[in-house]
Amino acid sequence: MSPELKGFILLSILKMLVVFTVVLVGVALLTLMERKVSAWMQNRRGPNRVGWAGLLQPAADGLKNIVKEETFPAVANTGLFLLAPAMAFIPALLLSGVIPWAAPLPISVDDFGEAIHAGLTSLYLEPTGRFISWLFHLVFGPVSFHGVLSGAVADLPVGFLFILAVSSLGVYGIALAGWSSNSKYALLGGLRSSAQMVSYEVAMGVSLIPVLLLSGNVSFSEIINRQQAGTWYIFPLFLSFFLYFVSGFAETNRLPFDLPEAESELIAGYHTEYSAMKFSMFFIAEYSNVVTVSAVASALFFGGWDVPFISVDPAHPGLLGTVNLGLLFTLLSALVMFVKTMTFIFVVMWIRWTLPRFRYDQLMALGWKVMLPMALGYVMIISTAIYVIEHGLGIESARTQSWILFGLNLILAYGVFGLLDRGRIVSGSNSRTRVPGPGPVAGARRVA
Amino acid sequence: MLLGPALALSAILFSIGVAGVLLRRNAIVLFMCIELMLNAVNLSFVALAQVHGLGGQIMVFFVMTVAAAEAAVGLAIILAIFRHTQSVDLQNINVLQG
Amino acid sequence: MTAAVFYLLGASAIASALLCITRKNPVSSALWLVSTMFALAGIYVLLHAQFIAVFQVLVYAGAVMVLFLFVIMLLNLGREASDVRGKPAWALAAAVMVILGAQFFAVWHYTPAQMASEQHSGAAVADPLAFFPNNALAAEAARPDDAFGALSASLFQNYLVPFEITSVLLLVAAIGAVVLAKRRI
Amino acid sequence: MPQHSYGAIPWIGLTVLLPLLGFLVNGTLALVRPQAKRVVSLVGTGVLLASFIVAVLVVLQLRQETLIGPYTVTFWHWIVVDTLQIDFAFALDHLSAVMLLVVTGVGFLIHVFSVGYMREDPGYARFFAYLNLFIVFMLLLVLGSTVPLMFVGWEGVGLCSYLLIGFWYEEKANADAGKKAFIVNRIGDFGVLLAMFILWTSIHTLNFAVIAERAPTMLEAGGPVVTMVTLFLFLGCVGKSAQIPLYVWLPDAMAGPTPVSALIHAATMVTAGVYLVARTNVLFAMAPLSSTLVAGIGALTALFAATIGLRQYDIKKVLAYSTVSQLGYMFIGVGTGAYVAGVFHLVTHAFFKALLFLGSGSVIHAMHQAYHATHAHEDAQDMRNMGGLHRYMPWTFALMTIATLAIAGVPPFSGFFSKDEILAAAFARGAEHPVFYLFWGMGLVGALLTAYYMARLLTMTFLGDNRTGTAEQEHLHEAPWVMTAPLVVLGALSLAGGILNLPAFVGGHHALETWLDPVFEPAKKFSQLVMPHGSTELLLIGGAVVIAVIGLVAGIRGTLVRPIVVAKNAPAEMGFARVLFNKYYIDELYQFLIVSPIVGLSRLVLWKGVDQSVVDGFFVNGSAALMRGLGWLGSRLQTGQVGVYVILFLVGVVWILGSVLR
Repeated sequence: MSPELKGFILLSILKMLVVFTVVLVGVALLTLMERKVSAWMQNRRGPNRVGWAGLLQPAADGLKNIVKEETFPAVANTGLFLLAPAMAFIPALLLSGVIPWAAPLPISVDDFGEAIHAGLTSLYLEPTGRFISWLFHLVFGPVSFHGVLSGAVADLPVGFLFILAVSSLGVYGIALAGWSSNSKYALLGGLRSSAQMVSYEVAMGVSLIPVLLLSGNVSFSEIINRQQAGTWYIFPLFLSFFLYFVSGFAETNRLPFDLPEAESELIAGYHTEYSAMKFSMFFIAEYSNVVTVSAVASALFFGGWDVPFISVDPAHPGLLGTVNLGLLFTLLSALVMFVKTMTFIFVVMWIRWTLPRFRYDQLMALGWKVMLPMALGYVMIISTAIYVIEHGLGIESARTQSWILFGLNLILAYGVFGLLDRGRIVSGSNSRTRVPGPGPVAGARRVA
Repeated sequence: MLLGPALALSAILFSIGVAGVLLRRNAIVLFMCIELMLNAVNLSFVALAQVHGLGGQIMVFFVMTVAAAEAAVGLAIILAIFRHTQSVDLQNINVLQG
Repeated sequence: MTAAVFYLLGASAIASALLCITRKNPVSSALWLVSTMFALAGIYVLLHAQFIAVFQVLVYAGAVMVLFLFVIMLLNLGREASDVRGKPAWALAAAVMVILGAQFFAVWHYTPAQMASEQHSGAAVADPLAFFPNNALAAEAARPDDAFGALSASLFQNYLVPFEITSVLLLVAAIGAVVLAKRRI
Repeated sequence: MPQHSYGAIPWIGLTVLLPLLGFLVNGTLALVRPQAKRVVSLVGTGVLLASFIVAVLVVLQLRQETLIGPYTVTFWHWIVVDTLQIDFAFALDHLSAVMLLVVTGVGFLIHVFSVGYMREDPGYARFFAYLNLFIVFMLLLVLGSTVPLMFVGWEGVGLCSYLLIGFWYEEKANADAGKKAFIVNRIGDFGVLLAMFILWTSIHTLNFAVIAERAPTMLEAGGPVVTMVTLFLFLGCVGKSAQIPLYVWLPDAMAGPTPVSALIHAATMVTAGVYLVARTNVLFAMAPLSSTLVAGIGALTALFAATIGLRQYDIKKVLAYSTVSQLGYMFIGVGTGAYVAGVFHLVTHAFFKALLFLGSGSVIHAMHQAYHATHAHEDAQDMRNMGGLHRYMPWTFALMTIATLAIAGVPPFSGFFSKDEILAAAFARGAEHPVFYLFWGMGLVGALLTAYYMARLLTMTFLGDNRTGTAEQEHLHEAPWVMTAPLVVLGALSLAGGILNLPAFVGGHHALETWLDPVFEPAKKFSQLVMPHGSTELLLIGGAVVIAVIGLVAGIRGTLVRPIVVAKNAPAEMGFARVLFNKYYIDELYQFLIVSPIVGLSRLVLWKGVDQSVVDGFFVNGSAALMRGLGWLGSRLQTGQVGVYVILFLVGVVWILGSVLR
């Protein structure tokens, strides 16, 4: 095993540790955030007993879940019942491994032991540094790395297709949980979730095709580079983002699409029979999926770790200047990515506490009769537009192309939202009472 | 490269699929065994694509499409049959007897 | 190392497939089949077909098998007696497996070198890869960064008509499935 | 070098396009608004007039051109297969120019006549659509530069003929007559096709001009190939021009409206055969055997049809047999090598026969109206019901008299010159082949009979006492001017048509012959015809005139002396007259010899024997029975158990794989 490969593996392990730790801790904190946000929206205070402003509440919850008794339904299929939470949990966490959380970092280290020694020496930890360096050599031998370290744990060439593929596996956990519990409510939840997720997966996949068309690639790093050179894809592909985000709600079983759980109808749907840590694994999976959806949305449509107005590519200078890749910039970009992701997570929660739940047939009708045709039509329009812009008008500049497409999107968005809304939301929910007309009959027709 | 082992694996998986078809009476499991066989064939396509070019991989796409179509229609048929006989056991499905 | 991973995945695939056909519970069977498919997806990566691997997971594991599972759950199967046939069927299955396996192993002897030399009228060929005409494309496919481009170019140029026909097939299947499932036949 | 402009010649396509336009308009009207008769009349006759004007302009331009050989106007490449390239092109030479004028001119007059004649008919628009379409095809036939294009016209006129014969298709007899014409013509078309194939394989061209160029060098004069080609071509002519033995359809074709008889079955379509022989004159000149056969068939037909004409009572039937007979004369002409004489007779015949038909049409019109007024159901075409009509229809009588004198060959009417020239040519050819003296003699007898039956027709119709009936007499009157005017024009042409080709002894200089000379020049290399001169010529002419006069006088006297009984009371004919009245029982003979055996064969052998017992019994039912048996065996395998099928399937797979792998 060459030192280079060893260095790659070592750094990947490091990245894994960092990412999974951060994600898991973050997910724990998200439960708190959810409760705080909901409290804020309902004019309450939220958890504030454990720790400062309730910051230790997640730890307390976790402790409780670990020490609680595990219950088993009497005639449950034991093996599958145990397998289900894991099958929900694993794909959810797997996804965080391919998302670029920060700008790539150029590293040139010949000997990691020496590097650690040097680093610790600079902190006046001379004996400790020497010991660690010696230990390192003893365990790994010579370890080196030269090149650009990706901001993702694994920068796959298949990019967001991997996200689509693995996120579609989350349904197994839910479906199996529902089936193996041998409970009516759980089974209904499981059935609902498998139908719902398979349905919305289609719309989600199709809604991401315009991104592929515009970037000409599926790998995250390439898509982010394109967005740096041009504009964030939210502008030229606004409707695509909209479709993706709505499908994302359905994929993560969040309100307004949380039919598989649906407390008021199915008690808690597929995880009715689960308790203790297995229950909390479903929870972690769900929040982890929310994080993934938000992160993918920011990576594909909001430039990922791209710091606005600052460019790393001298060929495409940013408004505020051009910087070199480096540790500082990587940290900055990680912060930017974090902010973007958190914004979307907040939006997800915001919507949860704003919109009511769909009825099941409405949900399926929306998925198959609205989202999918819209996504397909959008793919056709965008591909035609790109072809016309590139070959018909002969415009090469990515920025100009984007702004032309943005104009097109504005027109389309106006049409789509006008169609979907039919004078209910955008024009104000109380507009129907203000309809001028001869009498209640005309008003009723307008509502229908 | 791994062409030989991949083809061998494909052969074994295919045989297992065939054995499954012989062994089971449940129509849905039968379908799954057929999917297994299709997967085995896909494996040989991918393995040979290393030598013969991308045509093999393209063929896998088509096989997947056909498999998806087959699964959709097949399962719909099974649903329809189940409504009739309240069973998916092949022994109960013999109205085609000559 | 690649070989080691391959044999590991291969063994897992075979084991899963065997379990798939022998588990009496249809849900277990389906899950073991999913496991087989995962192993195959891993093998596809080893065979330089990352995209096939992704689509294997996306289409087979993510859609087709979910559909199977859905139907099994919808019909609430697997709660009654086993559907595995009796001893004669086992014997027959074993016999067929052995015979078919033997026959396929005979095919396995067709290594690239042998195929190349057969096409080249008997003369031994040093590098079979140099012989096959589509070798350039194969090399292209092996390069991970442009695999997608080469594959799509091939799909949308050389295989455009089959591609379109497949799309029609899918449409027909979708309509057929809806009609079949909807009406009382 | 300034570009030579050909004046009106490139517009020749208009002559076809305009009637086509008329057909489309009238056809549409026939489907959409059949009652719009005024528009139909204007369009139907207008396009013909325009076409005629264009034709006149074209021919005037042709007079000024000096180039020998056809002027070809190519529109598009029609059939292109390997070396076979056939253009959709019109070829204008002096021969087709003559035909062009005759078709459009006489066609126009007959169209005008039809406006009056068909006025009351519910199928008015349809009739004019068909007539226009006929003109289109006739012009294609005349102008087509290649044999296939000519054949399109050839078939097209056949189609129009069929449509128009069966115009009143509600009566089965009319529809049957149409079918008869169509089927009999198929026999001849088969000959034209074969001739075309042989031409292509032997001289690799189907263009008339190129044929005339290549045939003398590439084919052996008098050889088997050229003889075969000409015989097959002549088979087509026999069918189209109603010669023995395929003449039977033409008398039946009188079932159509009278203008149709005048246009298609007297003036234009039936002369297509003569035109074809004249067009391929080189080939016929190279095949003396065929030429002799042409002349012989012509002579036989001329005499044979004339005898039948003696004892017919239907006015149109008489004219029909007369047409067959006159066509025979034309074939004597072209068969003898006197192509100009044949074409000349074609032209004059077009004039006077059209006049005769239209005059008879006028008579029938009057008779029909008279019977219609009194609600009588008598035959309006039977001459025994007429008589003394000259009192009621003086114009028609006068014009019919002119036409009769013309067809009888009395100088100075047009028929005299043309018929005389043909007979003189036959006589001249007799010096080479004595058999032509026989043809000449038959022609002479035919001329006598012609004069006789025409005089009989005239007498029975217009002279003597009227036999129509007392109530009907007051309804008999002259036709409206729209019908009489074309008669007057045609009468003038019949009277003066002779000046087209005035012979030297009356001071003419053979204008038509000079005009047509470029077309028939190549043929002269193979058969030079020395026309009689001086006293021989005068003697021949004198004899012909005497015969014509004898025939006329005998005809008038013979008809007047005997009382004529009205058709419904008429006794059956006796003796040889009965044979003639029944047209020598030729139709019955055909029925007995050809139709019945074919029907019997089809019914007994092909239908009952082959189809019912072999095909149905053995193959169809037998295979069904076999399959049922096999199916019964196979259905034993159908257990309905998928497992069994899978096992069988696998056995097959293992077997096949094993056999492939060894």
